[in-house]
Amino acid sequence: MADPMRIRAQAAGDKTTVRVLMSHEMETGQRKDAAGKTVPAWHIQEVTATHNGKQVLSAEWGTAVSKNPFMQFVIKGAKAGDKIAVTWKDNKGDMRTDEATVT
Amino acid sequence: MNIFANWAVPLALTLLSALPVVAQKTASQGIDEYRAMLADGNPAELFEAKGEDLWKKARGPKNASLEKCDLGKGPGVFKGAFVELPRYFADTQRMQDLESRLVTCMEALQGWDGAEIAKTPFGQGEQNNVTALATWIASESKGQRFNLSQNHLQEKTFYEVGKRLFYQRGGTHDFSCASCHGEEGKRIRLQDLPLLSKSPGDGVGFAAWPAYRVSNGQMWGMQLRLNDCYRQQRFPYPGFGSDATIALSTYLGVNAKGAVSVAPALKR
Amino acid sequence: MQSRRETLQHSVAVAGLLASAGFPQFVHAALNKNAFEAKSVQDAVKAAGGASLIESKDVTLTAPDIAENGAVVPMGISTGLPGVKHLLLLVEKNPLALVAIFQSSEALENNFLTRAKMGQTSDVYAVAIMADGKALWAKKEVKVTLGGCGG
Amino acid sequence: MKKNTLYLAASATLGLMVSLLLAGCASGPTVAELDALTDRIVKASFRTQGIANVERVTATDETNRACSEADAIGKRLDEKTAKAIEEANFKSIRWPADGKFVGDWRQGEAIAQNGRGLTWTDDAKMANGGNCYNCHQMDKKEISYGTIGPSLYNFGKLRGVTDVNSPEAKAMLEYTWGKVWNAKAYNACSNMPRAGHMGILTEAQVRHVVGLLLDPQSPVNQ
Repeated sequence: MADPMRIRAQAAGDKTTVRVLMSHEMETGQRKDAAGKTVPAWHIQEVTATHNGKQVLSAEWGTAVSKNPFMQFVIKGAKAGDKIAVTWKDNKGDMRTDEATVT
Repeated sequence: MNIFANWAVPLALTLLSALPVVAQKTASQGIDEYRAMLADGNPAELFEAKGEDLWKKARGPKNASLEKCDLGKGPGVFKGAFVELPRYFADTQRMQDLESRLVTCMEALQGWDGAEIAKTPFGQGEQNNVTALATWIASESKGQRFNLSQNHLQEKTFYEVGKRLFYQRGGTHDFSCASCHGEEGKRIRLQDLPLLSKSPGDGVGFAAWPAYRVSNGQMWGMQLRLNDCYRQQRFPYPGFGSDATIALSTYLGVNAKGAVSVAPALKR
Repeated sequence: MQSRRETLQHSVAVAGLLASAGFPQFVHAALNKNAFEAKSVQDAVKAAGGASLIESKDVTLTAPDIAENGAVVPMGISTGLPGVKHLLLLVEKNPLALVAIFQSSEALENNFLTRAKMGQTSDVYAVAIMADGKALWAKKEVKVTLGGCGG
Repeated sequence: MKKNTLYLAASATLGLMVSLLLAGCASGPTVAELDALTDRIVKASFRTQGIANVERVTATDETNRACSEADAIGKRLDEKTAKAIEEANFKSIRWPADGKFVGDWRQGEAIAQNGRGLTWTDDAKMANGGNCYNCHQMDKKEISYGTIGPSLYNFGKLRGVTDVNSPEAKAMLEYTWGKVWNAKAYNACSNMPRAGHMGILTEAQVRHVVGLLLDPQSPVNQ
């Protein structure tokens, strides 16, 4: 099981900025290990987010996104107390969802 | 017909239409800008969260939490502990830094084999957990000023030994810590080098570690920071929690007196 | 080219996983596999549905002039234009150019930030693919420096 | 006089560690005792790993010993000691066997860029780097350079080297070779590694680095 994400969702006026940190190796598939063998790609492929249960974000990532990825997006109209959930899924089928409350 | 043929054409136009005569940024201004863009969202937060969880969770052969661990301010007190370490511990009768003290607690409270953890390479097994724990404990002193004790004779002695280690030249390259950290305003490649023979100021040097290294995506505690300094110095390998690393930490920590801790920081 | 059958199988598997785990449904059915496997910026944009390429001042790319380390380079895309379908970030000299695709959504501003690996100094592209197939782009060179002791 | 007792005992909790116990001191240990304790702590703390032998720190030479001691008390070496160290290091310089001082500046640039080699994670078989850019500005196009040492941009040009084969250039060729080979021959406690003397660079590599510094065609001299 992957480690939890850190999600911060801060409302300012009618916009909520969501910042997400995810715990993931993001192995490119281009790197070789000490024995000279290529380390297979292992990376987050899909990211989605919901606002009070309704999907708002859908993104796809390649191998170039940095290790322990960071992502920021802006939701229109969310307010303090609303629930933001983020889900990622990697190319091995592993996935993780975490939730945060808008402050 | 290739619809992408005109891809590069507008480049010249872009350059021409750019704002007139913007003073050329220096490389270090550029680096500062880069760091500012990364300031929000330090992946060290992931390790903080993990460390807090590890502190509270019942684990190890004794299935106990670390909540009674004494980091120098009494059992269970973690706030402010980081900025007073290393210090002398009467129960172990030795000088300990944060990481070696955490191992003592993991052994005493949870029943782990401390020597085994000390032998485990960084980034593996329980060493990973020690780093996460240290990251969280450090974060609980964020904004506080370093204030190491120099009351106990061993604390004074370790400062003196640490000072000698700081200036000890050796290895194939004749490097000492002071080769890079003994003068103000120097840099290696593009990285500023803090002067560590006195307080380098708030959030610099000793007051910045544990830190997340963007270059390798790893969380580093002070033990690994010193270990890798020694590696780059072409020295032999300093044991985890060895007296040399703790004496050197004592020297750096005492020198940092009054500096505000920003740990866990974000580093190259 | 990914066959239709593979695509279907893949999305079924994903949907199954999601349903069984109680996760929210992914809106799009298939991944832009070809776009992520493309080597060049042009091929990746084309595979993601961008037809005609036009440089545009209405697309903003946020990226530093210089990166202290290529392992983590902050980059973002934003635009105030209406009619955007996807927003792409790409690094020209990476082995595979495409970094990320963000779907435009009614509920979101077209403003996304992430961080990417860069193997070397390169142009970074922000591309907004519009509903009509136009691919509006902005670019900037990011210098990747060698830092530290180099060991 | 009551003597301070210093001794080391293996720690009960962590086998690798040593514990220091000081009994009955009012004034604390003397300088000599602290020096001896530091030596013992170094011996107990460091171990051989990969190609990095423990002797690299337990058996350093007189140059490093004298300079470390002076650094720790914040004083310069006295003139006599400094001279003696410089002379000893100068004598150890190995001059090019074939009398050829200047190599290929292109290879020199690659060596100057390379900061690898001789750490415990390095392989003994690989060629070591010179680490030059870590501390010095050299080719002006390289913006990622350190400032621990002086800028070497236009090193040869500023010293009037227009033809490396001319008799006038000879002294500068020798100085540059000697400085790269063993910097301590010219400044006893220089921060600069002794690239040739300590086996960091081979004779051929030193030749290329000298080329980078002195060849009028080298980017350093543009």
